[in-house]
Amino acid sequence: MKMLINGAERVIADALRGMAEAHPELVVDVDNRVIVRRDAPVAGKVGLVSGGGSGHEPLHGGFVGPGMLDAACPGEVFTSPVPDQMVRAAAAVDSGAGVLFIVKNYTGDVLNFDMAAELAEEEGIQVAKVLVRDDVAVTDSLFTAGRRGTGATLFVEKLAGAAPEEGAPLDRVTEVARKVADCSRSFGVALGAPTTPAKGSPTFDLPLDELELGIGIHGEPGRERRATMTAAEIAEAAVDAVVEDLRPSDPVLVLVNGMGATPLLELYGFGGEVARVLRERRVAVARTLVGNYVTSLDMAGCSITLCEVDEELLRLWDAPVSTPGLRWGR
Amino acid sequence: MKMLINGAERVIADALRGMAEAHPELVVDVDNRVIVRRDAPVAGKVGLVSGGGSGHEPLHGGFVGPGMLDAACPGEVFTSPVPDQMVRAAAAVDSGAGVLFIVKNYTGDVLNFDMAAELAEEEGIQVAKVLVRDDVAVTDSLFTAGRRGTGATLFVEKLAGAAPEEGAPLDRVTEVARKVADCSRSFGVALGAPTTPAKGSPTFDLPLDELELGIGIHGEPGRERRATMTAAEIAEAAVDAVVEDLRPSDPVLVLVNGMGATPLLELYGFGGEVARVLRERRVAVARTLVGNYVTSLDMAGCSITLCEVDEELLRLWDAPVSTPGLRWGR
Amino acid sequence: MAERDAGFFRRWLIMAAEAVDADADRLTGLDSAIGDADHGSNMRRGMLAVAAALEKEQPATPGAVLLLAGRTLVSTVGGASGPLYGTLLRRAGKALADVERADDAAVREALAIGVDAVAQLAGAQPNDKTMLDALRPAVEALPDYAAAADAASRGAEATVPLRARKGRASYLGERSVGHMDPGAASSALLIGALARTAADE
Amino acid sequence: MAERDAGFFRRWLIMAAEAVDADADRLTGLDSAIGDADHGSNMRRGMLAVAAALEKEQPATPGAVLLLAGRTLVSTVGGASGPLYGTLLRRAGKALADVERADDAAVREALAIGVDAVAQLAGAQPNDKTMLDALRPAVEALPDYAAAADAASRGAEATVPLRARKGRASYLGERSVGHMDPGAASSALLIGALARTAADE
Ligand SMILES: Nc1ncnc2c1ncn2[C@@H]1O[C@H](COP(=O)(O)OP(=O)(O)O)[C@@H](O)[C@H]1O
Ligand SMILES: Nc1ncnc2c1ncn2[C@@H]1O[C@H](COP(=O)(O)OP(=O)(O)O)[C@@H](O)[C@H]1O
Ligand SMILES: [Mg+2]
Ligand SMILES: [Mg+2]
Ligand SMILES: [Mg+2]
Ligand SMILES: [Mg+2]
Repeated sequence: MKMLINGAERVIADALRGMAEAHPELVVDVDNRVIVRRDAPVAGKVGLVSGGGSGHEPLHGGFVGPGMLDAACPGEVFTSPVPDQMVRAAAAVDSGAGVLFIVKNYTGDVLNFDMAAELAEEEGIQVAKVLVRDDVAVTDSLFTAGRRGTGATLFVEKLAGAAPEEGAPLDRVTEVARKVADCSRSFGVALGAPTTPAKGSPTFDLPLDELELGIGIHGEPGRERRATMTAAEIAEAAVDAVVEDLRPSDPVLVLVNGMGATPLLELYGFGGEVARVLRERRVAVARTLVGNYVTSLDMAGCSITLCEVDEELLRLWDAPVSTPGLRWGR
Repeated sequence: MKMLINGAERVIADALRGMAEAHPELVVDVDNRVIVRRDAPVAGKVGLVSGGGSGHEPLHGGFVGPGMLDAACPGEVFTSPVPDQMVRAAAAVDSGAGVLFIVKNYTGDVLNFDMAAELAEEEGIQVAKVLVRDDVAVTDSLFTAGRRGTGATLFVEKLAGAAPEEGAPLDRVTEVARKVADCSRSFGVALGAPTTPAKGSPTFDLPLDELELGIGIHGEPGRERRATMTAAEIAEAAVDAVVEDLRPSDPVLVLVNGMGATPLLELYGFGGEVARVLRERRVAVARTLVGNYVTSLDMAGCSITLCEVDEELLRLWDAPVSTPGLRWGR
Repeated sequence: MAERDAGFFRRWLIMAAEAVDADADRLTGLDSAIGDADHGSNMRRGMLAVAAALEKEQPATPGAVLLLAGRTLVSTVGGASGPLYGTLLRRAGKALADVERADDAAVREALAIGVDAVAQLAGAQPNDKTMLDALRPAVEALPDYAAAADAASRGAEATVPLRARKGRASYLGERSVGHMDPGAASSALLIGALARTAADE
Repeated sequence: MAERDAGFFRRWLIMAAEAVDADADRLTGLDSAIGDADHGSNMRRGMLAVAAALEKEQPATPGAVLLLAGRTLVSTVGGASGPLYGTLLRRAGKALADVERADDAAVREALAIGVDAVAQLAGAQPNDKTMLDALRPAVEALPDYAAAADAASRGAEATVPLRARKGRASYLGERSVGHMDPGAASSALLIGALARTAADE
């Protein structure tokens, strides 16, 4: 598989250099792999830090900016960053009001952020953590690694990121983040596998007439392989999987997310089907976002995430945000 | 090739339905295939209309909104829309101040927009036209179809789109659009071919160790096939091709554009190389935009567009814009 | 000399629609090699719309049939081929005015006017590797319909070695050599249907 | 009973780095089947950093070697394997404190403490299809280094039929059956290098 790179080992450093060129409003520390908004730490403001493996862009680095994250730590492709990055990010954004770590629920991310939290607290930084685990394709049980964190990360980062702008202190911001994480569910579908720089070929083989249901964002195969389905059928399967688990009574935010290589044209068509199925299931839609936001390199496919919102969360969603990947209202 | 669709003949209608669901700020006429900002016609404001084949999203429909287009006409995939759509769009956005058609230079687009302009003028709408022809891979000569319109379309739509917000009348808006078109050049590279719904398989075959230089945005092969190059080498080839043709003395806007299936991670890395080469060639960069803006379905690859800007054009670039695909400053 | 009524032109265009429908994938394949892989679906969409419109409106004169067909192509095809084929039929239709029947000299004359209009609109010269390379020799061979069909086929074949100077294929430069022009191929289908319609009389 | 100095542990980890470097593609391939296709590059990056750090800092005691190696893994690997292998070596290093030489009973004891720490950190049980399924039997076979290497290999093999309950492979449910756990495979490489280092003495 061809890639637009200079070599597998240079991918992250090169990308960070490019981010630095394109986004003067961010401070991109290429050597230490930390992306921080230029005006950090913002006096009196709780700092939001996230991070994870690379390959999901614009998540997380593209969500750094006013109204969302204060810093992000990009790991190697599909590999959790290391504690050193997270501690550095926390130190860079802490104004004394404390820092919230937003962590997608993967063993690696959890362990590394835990170590970082310990180290940051030793340095006198108050740290809270929230786990994102929204993927209903994974059985949630005490005896397993638990549900993966996927599309809901965008909702947690956006909604919790809006809270400090309203003056919320660390415990309140953490509460918002937990609430969003609790009220969000996702389901993903792959039409093709991504190619990682390290492997150089697709991470799994998918015949032309089959697709994978219940995939994650790391090129892992899904729970089930099926004969090709129409966009309408996929929307039904995905919406039903999410709605049966979430059982929303309030309106929802809808993220119709592309995995990287699915054209926006198709994604909008799929989004139309998602809207139809939600209407049929009598789920009210408050807002819809369509695009490539939580990706898996060049995976073909899509995911949907629903987040049930009350008035407060809807207000936080509509609040201004100004990041490379998500921007409105100001 | 699998697609996230309900059938090739339904792709455009389905996508428009999805756009309507996601963007209440737009009026999407699914039957007549016209996308109009909801508050059109804006009193006293020159109307900007563009359009072209679908498959290049967010171009053009995703660029409808305050500060950019007033309406867009999506054709079938890679097929110019028909005059009926353009006339309808012009009628919907004309406040009496006239309408500018922004046309990418393809035989089909030119002929259809020409017919539409005639018809619209018969209906009493004042129409001006600007042709975008920025692709330096195509030899510019009177005896050929001339240069293709590609990435520069974004610059023309954004900069000309900002002019009416400053109160510019039709001739002034047209002048800005011409100036932007004249000052912009592009060059594109494919790492893989796109798959159109009509064909259902990649539009050309590209061996694993080769790439195409000088491609357009319609799945056509390029001018030249080469052995795989690094991102650095591709950036050198692309920047040199553009700079030698444009010979800019003023600073430039840089669009580092993904063709659809190239991960943002790679695109940023490529953008870093583009910035390096521009520095080496002593071209000053005013602003950089990195992302999938003028795409070719799920083509893997990238293009760069440079637009030489004076103070006026830079001011128009920084002016607020609020569309699904491009948004800042308000 | 045979005279042709509205039914003749209607039958021609319906037969042409069937031929295009059956060969759409081949046309798209040709367009895939040196264009953007849509000519088959463009022509199918347009010609099926033409057939439907003719069915519905049943225009009474040859000129009205061609005008309706041309307008329908313009309004449904898009791309380069929509305005070009649309112009061909509209101008030919206009040339026939409102006569009830046209003799084969008038048919030839009308189509020649249409072809000239296409050439002017598109600015294409002979051997630019376009639909004109099939259309022009065909019209010149009229009123011998069989010879016209043959000329159109040979004209399309003859585009293979050409380097394109117009249309999308021109972007490929030298690489456009060795492929048949999709528009010339669809023109051969249209003229082939015309000859079969005449033979059926 | 043999005594092991800092040089022994340094030689072990450098040999392990070579083994991981040579087998990185296989490890990534295993991770591709039931994970995210990065275990080989993760371990290569980490172990090469360990070898470089040991070369540069030349720690004087067994404990210091293991601590440095563990810290380096934590700071360079990321993912699940970074904190886990990092914890294994750091805890084992701490257990050896600052003795100049450790006898094989002490080595076994220190590694057992490290493995227990990994199990606790990761919450994994035997047969959850993780690195522990190779590490635990290996440590139990010590101080017989050859037997430990053998046990680690067999432990890794034995993960093939298991259904994963921890780590990314658990997301696959039944589909994780039939593949070797990549972490168990890298553990077998580490223990294999340990046995070869001991045999070289
Ligand atoms: N300037 C032109 N003059 C004559 N024919 C042209 C011209 N440009 C394109 N064509 C014809 O149109 C055909 C392509 O039609 P089609 O694929 O439907 O449109 P598009 O090129 O817009 O995708 C070409 O094969 C050629 O025969
Ligand atoms: N909870 C756990 N307990 C023990 N080992 C684990 C656990 N989770 C993962 N592992 C080990 O880590 C290995 C994967 O490492 P690696 O691929 O480097 O990290 P990641 O899973 O984050 O991509 C697995 O093969 C497994 O042996
Ligand atoms: Mg990983
Ligand atoms: Mg076309
Ligand atoms: Mg075409
Ligand atoms: Mg892994």
